[in-house]
Amino acid sequence: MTIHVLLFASYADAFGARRLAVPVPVPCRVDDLVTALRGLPGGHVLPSKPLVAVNHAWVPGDVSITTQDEVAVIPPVAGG
Amino acid sequence: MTIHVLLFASYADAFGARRLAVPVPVPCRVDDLVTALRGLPGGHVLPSKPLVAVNHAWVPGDVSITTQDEVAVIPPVAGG
Amino acid sequence: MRWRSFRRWPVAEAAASAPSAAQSGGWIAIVEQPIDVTSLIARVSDGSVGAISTFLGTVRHVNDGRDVTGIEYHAYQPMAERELALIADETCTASPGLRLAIEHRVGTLGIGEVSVAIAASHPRRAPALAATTYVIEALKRRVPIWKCEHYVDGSRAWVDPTTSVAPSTPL
Amino acid sequence: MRWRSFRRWPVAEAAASAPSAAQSGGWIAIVEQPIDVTSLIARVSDGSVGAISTFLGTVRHVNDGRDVTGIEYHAYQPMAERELALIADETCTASPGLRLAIEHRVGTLGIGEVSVAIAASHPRRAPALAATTYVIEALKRRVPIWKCEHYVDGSRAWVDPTTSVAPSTPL
Repeated sequence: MTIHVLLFASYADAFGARRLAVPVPVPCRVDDLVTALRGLPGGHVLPSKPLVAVNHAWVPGDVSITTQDEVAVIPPVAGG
Repeated sequence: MTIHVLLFASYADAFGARRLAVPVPVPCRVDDLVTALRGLPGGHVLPSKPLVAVNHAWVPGDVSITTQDEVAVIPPVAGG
Repeated sequence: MRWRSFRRWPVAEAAASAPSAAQSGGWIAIVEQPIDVTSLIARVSDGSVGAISTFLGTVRHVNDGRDVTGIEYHAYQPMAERELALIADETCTASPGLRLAIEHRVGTLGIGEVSVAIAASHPRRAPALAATTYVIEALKRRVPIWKCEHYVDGSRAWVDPTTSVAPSTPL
Repeated sequence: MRWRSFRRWPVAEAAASAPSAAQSGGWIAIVEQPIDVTSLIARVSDGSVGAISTFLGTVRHVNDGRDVTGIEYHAYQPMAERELALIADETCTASPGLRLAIEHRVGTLGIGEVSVAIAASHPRRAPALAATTYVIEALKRRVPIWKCEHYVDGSRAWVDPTTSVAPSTPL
């Protein structure tokens, strides 16, 4: 299946996109998505455990995701 | 000699004055002034060790004072 | 101005016996226009309040030794609002009677402009003072906002606090 | 408005290597007119500042369970200014780069009015946040200012913090 991933800031710059269609296995956990993303051009910028949010909430790597979820891979935050 | 003492807030109300001429022995320490003040009408409001400032600085009871000094006997502060 | 009303938090616990007992609650927003600190303070003010603490983050002309001309702030807006609301909820729950207003600006800001403003009020000063510190620390850790610094030499860079030079913090 | 310029504190130590190094300093005043918080913040703001913390004390409509209509603030003005300057000096000395502005109002204030305002700025947030807490605690302990509360029933009383009901301070 395909997960549409939101990207921001340095990650959006590295991948050249703010939204990316990523082919993933079914079922898919957050860690599987990150692995798939790392294989794409720009994927080298991702740390071993990048921050991920599903439906606007921080999630750990073992959470399952579907095409219905809003998934974002998030660079180190720097608000304030 | 006579020390002119500045009074404020509840002490001014108790002594009925914002400035009071107080007869004191010579030499005079802060504690001597407080003892003299306690003997005047309203003097019952003073605690055993009231706050005293000489020339705008907090001082302990054993400091000597003269008629040249600006002496204030100060009720509990409540700024803010 | 494009203020966005996000939510009013429920009262953290039943009002105390006095009819004047303060209620917890707050306001959060991600905004594009300059933050009006006076308005933010007004949001947490009323006759039950004895203390108001505020914190403002402002754009500095130098960071980690490089001369900055401005900062571009970006947010993952719906999640940033959700995280701000969660932080506000936590803070108000921990401190009944607290009122909070938090705004974070996005877009390009010049030197000296306010990027984030937090106002906290309470009948007593200790909870108001503690709240601004709690909120700014949590915001910096958890809210998905990024900043891209623009430098005098024309270059730009995304700020990564996980790799920045550690600041010295006296006092 | 009858602002009174009291003093500018000397730079606490030689400027660091960067030409943009912030300088410590401040402003204190006892004022009779309403305190303008925006102006106070402006006094500690410039391009070297990254964080501004403020504290406002405001008049509550209830204190120790009694309904208040207003508060009369009195100061022993020359000494109050001296103590405020000493507190500011101590705070800036402990925290190089800190800038402080402190105003305390005197006269009769209505419910919700600001009695004291403290603004502290620093390149980094921790010293700015610590400074407002330090200053308000020191001010309440050391500055010769008194308040007389006026109650709904027409009576009035001088507030004595040494005998007041201890406040509960959650968080």
